[in-house]
Amino acid sequence: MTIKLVYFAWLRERFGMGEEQVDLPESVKSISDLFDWFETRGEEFEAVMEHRKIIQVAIDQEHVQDSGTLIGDAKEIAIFPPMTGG
Amino acid sequence: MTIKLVYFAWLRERFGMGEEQVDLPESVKSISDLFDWFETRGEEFEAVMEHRKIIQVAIDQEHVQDSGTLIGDAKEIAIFPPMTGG
Amino acid sequence: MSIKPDIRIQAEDFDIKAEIEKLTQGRTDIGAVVTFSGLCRGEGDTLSALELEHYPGMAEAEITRIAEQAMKRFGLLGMTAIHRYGKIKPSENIVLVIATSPHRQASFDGANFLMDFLKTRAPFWKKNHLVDGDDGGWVDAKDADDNALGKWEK
Amino acid sequence: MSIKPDIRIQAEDFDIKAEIEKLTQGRTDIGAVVTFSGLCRGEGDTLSALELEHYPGMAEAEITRIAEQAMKRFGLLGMTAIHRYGKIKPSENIVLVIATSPHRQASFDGANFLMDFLKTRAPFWKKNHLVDGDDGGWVDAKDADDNALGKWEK
Repeated sequence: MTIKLVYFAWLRERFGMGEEQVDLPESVKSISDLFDWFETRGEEFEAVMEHRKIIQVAIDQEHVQDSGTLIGDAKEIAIFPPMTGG
Repeated sequence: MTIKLVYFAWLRERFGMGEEQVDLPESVKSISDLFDWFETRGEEFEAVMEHRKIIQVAIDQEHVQDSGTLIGDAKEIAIFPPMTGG
Repeated sequence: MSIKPDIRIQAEDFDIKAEIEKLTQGRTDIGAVVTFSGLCRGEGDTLSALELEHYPGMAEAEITRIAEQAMKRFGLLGMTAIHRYGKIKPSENIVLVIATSPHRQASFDGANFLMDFLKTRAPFWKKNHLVDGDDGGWVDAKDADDNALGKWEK
Repeated sequence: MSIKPDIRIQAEDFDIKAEIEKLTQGRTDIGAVVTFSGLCRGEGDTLSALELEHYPGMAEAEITRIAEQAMKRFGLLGMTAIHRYGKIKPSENIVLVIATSPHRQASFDGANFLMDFLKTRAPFWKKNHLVDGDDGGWVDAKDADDNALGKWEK
């Protein structure tokens, strides 16, 4: 499954890119699976995933609170630090 | 003792004047005495004094909550209905 | 730094943008500006105007006193209050309050506090003028406004 | 009458007077207008600018969703929110929220509610640029902002 991943703020800086198209492995069903897979993608990804407890996720631009949420046939997953608008 | 009395809103309309200089009788020591004296000043004053429980007073431009407050050597006493600013 | 509140009682309308600029210009310590504007409502097109009467001298003094209290209590950096008098038509401005502070809650609380006290403690009175030419009488004080003060008791 | 909130994410500054007029012009049912402007602070002259990044599309959608909730909950007659992105210098505007209603408390609550949610739920991130040229890092989310949401729980 090809999906668009979008990164913001220091995640974007650490990954060195604002977005990427990836082919998710069959085993990645949930957000939690996605994070596990991230940890296998190299040093920078591993370092960012040390913060996985505070990292926030939106699936097709909708906030997801539970890391058990299934990705389903989502087109875009955004990953970002806690928001600091206003 | 000569003192300036100032009236606002419907009190001003009922009394037909915004202010007057009066010689207070010796017996008028407190706000409560002033209101008693008002009741002897004719029909319009008597009618207004039926609302004395809600009527508000400022002595020299300072609010007075207690009708027992003494007038002392005040120069100006204002009498008015509850305020409706803002 | 102790800044005095800027309190004005005037017949003229006010310019909210200019008033905000007066408080913020050249300053980099202000993070939050809250404004409250009170407008004359038409009451379903029955009202032609409100007429506002005030007690000159005491009106300024009372609003200044309450604004000083608000600035101290909420740690405001600046405060402006302008209250108009005279005839005011539906959709026109009656009152403006501005509160500035480093962080948002203080500005919200400061402006809200001043408005609650202004409604019930500043010597202003409103008279209704009706579209049909009738004297609509003086606006009654609202219990709701008196009760609103309760939320500021510590 | 159901009125949609007016939500904009833009690089340009906003004109608070013009924005108020858009909401109030030709209406006589509005008695209270509350505005909140959030400004960039200089942090004791150490900050040269804030850089605001946002998630296009989701930012508009989230603020619209929260504003619709606020309008319904507090019975507002209108609501505008403008959030800027890009580089913003000390004393410049970051965000504007306007709430209009017949009576004052609804406008205060509506604007306050939207700001509390905007701070923690709208996808914006702030980065500090320091006067000495250093990258001041990304602004940390504040617990105080998360806690502020608690006051809106029924």
